[in-house]
Amino acid sequence: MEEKVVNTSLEDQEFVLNMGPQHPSTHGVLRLLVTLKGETIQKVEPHIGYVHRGIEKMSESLAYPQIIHLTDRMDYLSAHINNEAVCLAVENALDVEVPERVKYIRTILAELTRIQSHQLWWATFGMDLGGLTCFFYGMRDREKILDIFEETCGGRMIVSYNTPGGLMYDIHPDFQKKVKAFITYFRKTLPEYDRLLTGNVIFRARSKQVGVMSGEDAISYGITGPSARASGLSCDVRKHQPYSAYDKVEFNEIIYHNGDTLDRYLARMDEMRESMNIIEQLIDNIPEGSHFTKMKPVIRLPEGEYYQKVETARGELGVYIISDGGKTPYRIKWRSPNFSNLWILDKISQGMKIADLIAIGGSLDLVIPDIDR
Amino acid sequence: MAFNIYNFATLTSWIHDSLSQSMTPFWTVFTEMVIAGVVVLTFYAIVGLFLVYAERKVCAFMQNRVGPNRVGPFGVFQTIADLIKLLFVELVSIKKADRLLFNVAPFIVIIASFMAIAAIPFARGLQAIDLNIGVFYVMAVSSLGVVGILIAGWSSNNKYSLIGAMRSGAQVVSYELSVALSLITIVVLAGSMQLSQIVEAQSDGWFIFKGHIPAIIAFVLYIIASTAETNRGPFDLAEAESELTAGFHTEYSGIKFAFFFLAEYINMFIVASIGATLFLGGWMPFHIGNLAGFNHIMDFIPPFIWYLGKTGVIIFIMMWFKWTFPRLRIDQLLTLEWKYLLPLNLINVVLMALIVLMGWHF
Amino acid sequence: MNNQQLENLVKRLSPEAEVAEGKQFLEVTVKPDALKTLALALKENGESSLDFLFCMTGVDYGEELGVVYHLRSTSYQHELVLKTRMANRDNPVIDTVGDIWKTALYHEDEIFDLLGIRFSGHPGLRRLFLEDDAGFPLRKDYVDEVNIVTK
Amino acid sequence: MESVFKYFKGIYDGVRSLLTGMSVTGSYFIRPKTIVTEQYPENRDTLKMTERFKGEVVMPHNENNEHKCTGCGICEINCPNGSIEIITDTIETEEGKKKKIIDKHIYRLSMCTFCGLCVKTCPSNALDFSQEFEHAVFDRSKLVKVLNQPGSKLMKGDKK
Repeated sequence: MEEKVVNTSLEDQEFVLNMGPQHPSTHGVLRLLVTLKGETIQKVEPHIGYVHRGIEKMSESLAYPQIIHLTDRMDYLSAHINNEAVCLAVENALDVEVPERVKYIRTILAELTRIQSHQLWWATFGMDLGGLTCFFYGMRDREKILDIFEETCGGRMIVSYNTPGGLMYDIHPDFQKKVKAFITYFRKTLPEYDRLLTGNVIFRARSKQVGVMSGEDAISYGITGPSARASGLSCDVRKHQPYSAYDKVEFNEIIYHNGDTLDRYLARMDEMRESMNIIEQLIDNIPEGSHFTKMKPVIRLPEGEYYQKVETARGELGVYIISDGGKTPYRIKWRSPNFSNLWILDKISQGMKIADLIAIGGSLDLVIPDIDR
Repeated sequence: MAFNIYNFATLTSWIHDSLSQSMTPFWTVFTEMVIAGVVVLTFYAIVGLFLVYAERKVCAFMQNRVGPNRVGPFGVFQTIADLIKLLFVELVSIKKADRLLFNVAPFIVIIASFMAIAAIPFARGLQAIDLNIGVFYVMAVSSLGVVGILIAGWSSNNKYSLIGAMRSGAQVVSYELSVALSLITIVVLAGSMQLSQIVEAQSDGWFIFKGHIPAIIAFVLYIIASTAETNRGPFDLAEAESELTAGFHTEYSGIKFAFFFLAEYINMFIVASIGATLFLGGWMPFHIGNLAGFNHIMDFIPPFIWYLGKTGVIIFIMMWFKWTFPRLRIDQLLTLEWKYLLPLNLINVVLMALIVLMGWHF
Repeated sequence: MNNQQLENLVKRLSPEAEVAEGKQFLEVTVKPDALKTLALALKENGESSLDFLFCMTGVDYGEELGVVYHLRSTSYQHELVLKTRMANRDNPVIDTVGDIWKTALYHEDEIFDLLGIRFSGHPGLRRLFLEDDAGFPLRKDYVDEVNIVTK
Repeated sequence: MESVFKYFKGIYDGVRSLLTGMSVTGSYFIRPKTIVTEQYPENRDTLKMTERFKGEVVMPHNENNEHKCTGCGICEINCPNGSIEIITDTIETEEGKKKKIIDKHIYRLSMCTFCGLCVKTCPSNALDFSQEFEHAVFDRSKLVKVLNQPGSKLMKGDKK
């Protein structure tokens, strides 16, 4: 009989934990294969594709105004900004100048979208760390923005409000009043977030020096958005290549330098304040005028290639359109921020604990449908 | 004394006398045990159901919600409805699970908490068993529950369960020390381990007031350590729903899950009872020095209400913890115990011993 | 660096590259086998220092398959587009740039998944979204009679 | 000595931050008035969606059972998901001319993504969004709706 040599030493055995696709903290159908040694993470291997809908393929058979409703469904928390990306791409390709009013309204709505996205992120981040109460406070305040969206855009999360050449409808008469009321309200509640979570000693211990991402890693992995800016990488599209009305407002690009979970958290918290500043600068100065430019009923982009980037709540969203002169794009590519941001997870969570992986994943603020598209 | 009207010893001795008139001593004891068992069991179930409801309402109000409000007025029957649902839920059998251990685990957990409740003095004379080493007994029995948790995690054939169980093991073993040491602080002051005597010793003032600063520190440390020992609040690493889905009871369903769930709340009730008994005078009314009139009014409130009120306050504080704080990480959990709670506790015991030795307490 | 200087630099680094001024970016087209050398040179060169690959796209041009690299310099903020085309539709292969920009590894996975372009030197090329037998849906000759309905 | 001081300072700061957090939740606990929960479905009567809310596509009819749809099919072309299908009929008008009128305007709610393109592009403003949001039904076929009511006619006075 042949004698089998079995490795019985627990030290050398891999313990692979299959986290997801159904897991409370992967925020969607993300599957992580986590190799563990005790509770310490050796390797994280993300497996994606559970909500792949083929948006790029679908868009190849849709006209440009029809693509917009698909963009809502990629990063559903930045729906308005995604819409804006296609609209800007089409407008720039056709050299259409949209009215100032449209630019202002787009910017205000984009910043409101950013705030509500960060609110939801704060809510779920608190929940990831075990502070369930954060979830309800975040959701409660987000609801106020969604109400504003509902009144003006007709949708709460899936807005489909931008259209090539302008907006679907003009803003609701109550819009300005409601936005100002919200800003007053949120300026009072945001310090409450800080008192509940930011200053908390447990939270600090859980996030400080956890998942440190160096500036070089951020560049090499193509990280954008608040996650990159927490590592000291200046990458705010709103600053570097201003679109819509961002060249008319003064705001700071939030940059932190440690690149750990705490800094990613603080960067987003500060972005909410900065977004409120931007809105306050614009809300009283919306110029009068039309809310759209008349476009041809069938939009055909001239043959060529067009790239448009915008800053969503999670980073740089790029839309790359190759047109053959037809009414549908020949090839459309979405450079989604989450797709790039996801893959750093393995690098920065090595040597950390399982609980840290959850915190890191939360601090990267991934939206899975945007990864899969 | 006025509160003798609330002395349950009269009731129990009357039962004993009337039973022994008609039965042999063996059957008397047997019947008494059955009665005590049934009473405790009923109490157990009621407390469990009430605590689940209370927790839901407390957390809802803290989170700006209304909580359960559909079944019955203010949703009071919600937990009963949930219990009925749990009774009818299919018991899923897990492939490749260790069947015996898997089925035994919930019973170990629930029996451990059941045993601990026997030694708690609810009111004068209302105590199932008055051991002369009551504190020691409760400590020993309540920490048995972790064996059930470990078995549950091991036998479930689930990696999340296993990690949860291992976490729980490390956690309970560590925090047991702090719980014991903070209780010892009071035992030093009381000079007895018998729970009924500890309560009697507080008739002229609760230990938290009598014992100066060390008693207050011990109380705070006890609350923190006992929250950890019951796997609750910011220390719920064994369940950690955002990391381990449901930790050690991931694979349990139906009534077996209900056992774990109930045991968690009863454990909370037990540690709160012990805290109330040792630090806040148990069922002893609140008395201030020589204010005879005030003390007299206080005496009219039944001791059972006093006991429940004090326990309720501690339970509320533990719920408040849970619904405010984020969860600790396993290494931070152990750091907290070994670097902060344990040294502080040791210093505290020495301080208390000094105070008792010098007779500085009231 | 402005586009003119970039153009001169690219010509110096790779003389046979075709350079064209696009609507937004400077577009450089090279042969597949020359791509990696040029990419590495553009990143390492202190003047261009194109260290940020912000978009990578696989395209089916009909006859040929292509890959488009959108590059940016995080220190100078200038941008450049690298393009390459492969005539071999049955077995298109190109060198990976995953060792130059880490993010390229995953974009290459995606391109392989959707267009079937192989990247030699990639440490673990795998399909990201689709099943193994799903074909390459972003190719123009892809047929799916069940799910694609045309009116 | 300094490390001992730091040790106790750490404890003090930590406990203070925890108490600050507890003051937030505690303050909400004693203010039940701040509760924001909507009591749906009890509040059905008072729950009004905003007028622009995209509930489902409807075709408004006036009191004479007339609508504005000419059956041109622009909504069908513009719909990205094929939720709209228009079946037209040809009738002879009083003057003896042949005219295309709408027979059935089929709207598949199950496929609709509420992008609003049909409502926006309709040249005769025949379509609108209703504020109805309770779409759940027990049978999938109920989600296929015919928007023009039986026996309805094209509104007079409009251009064709």
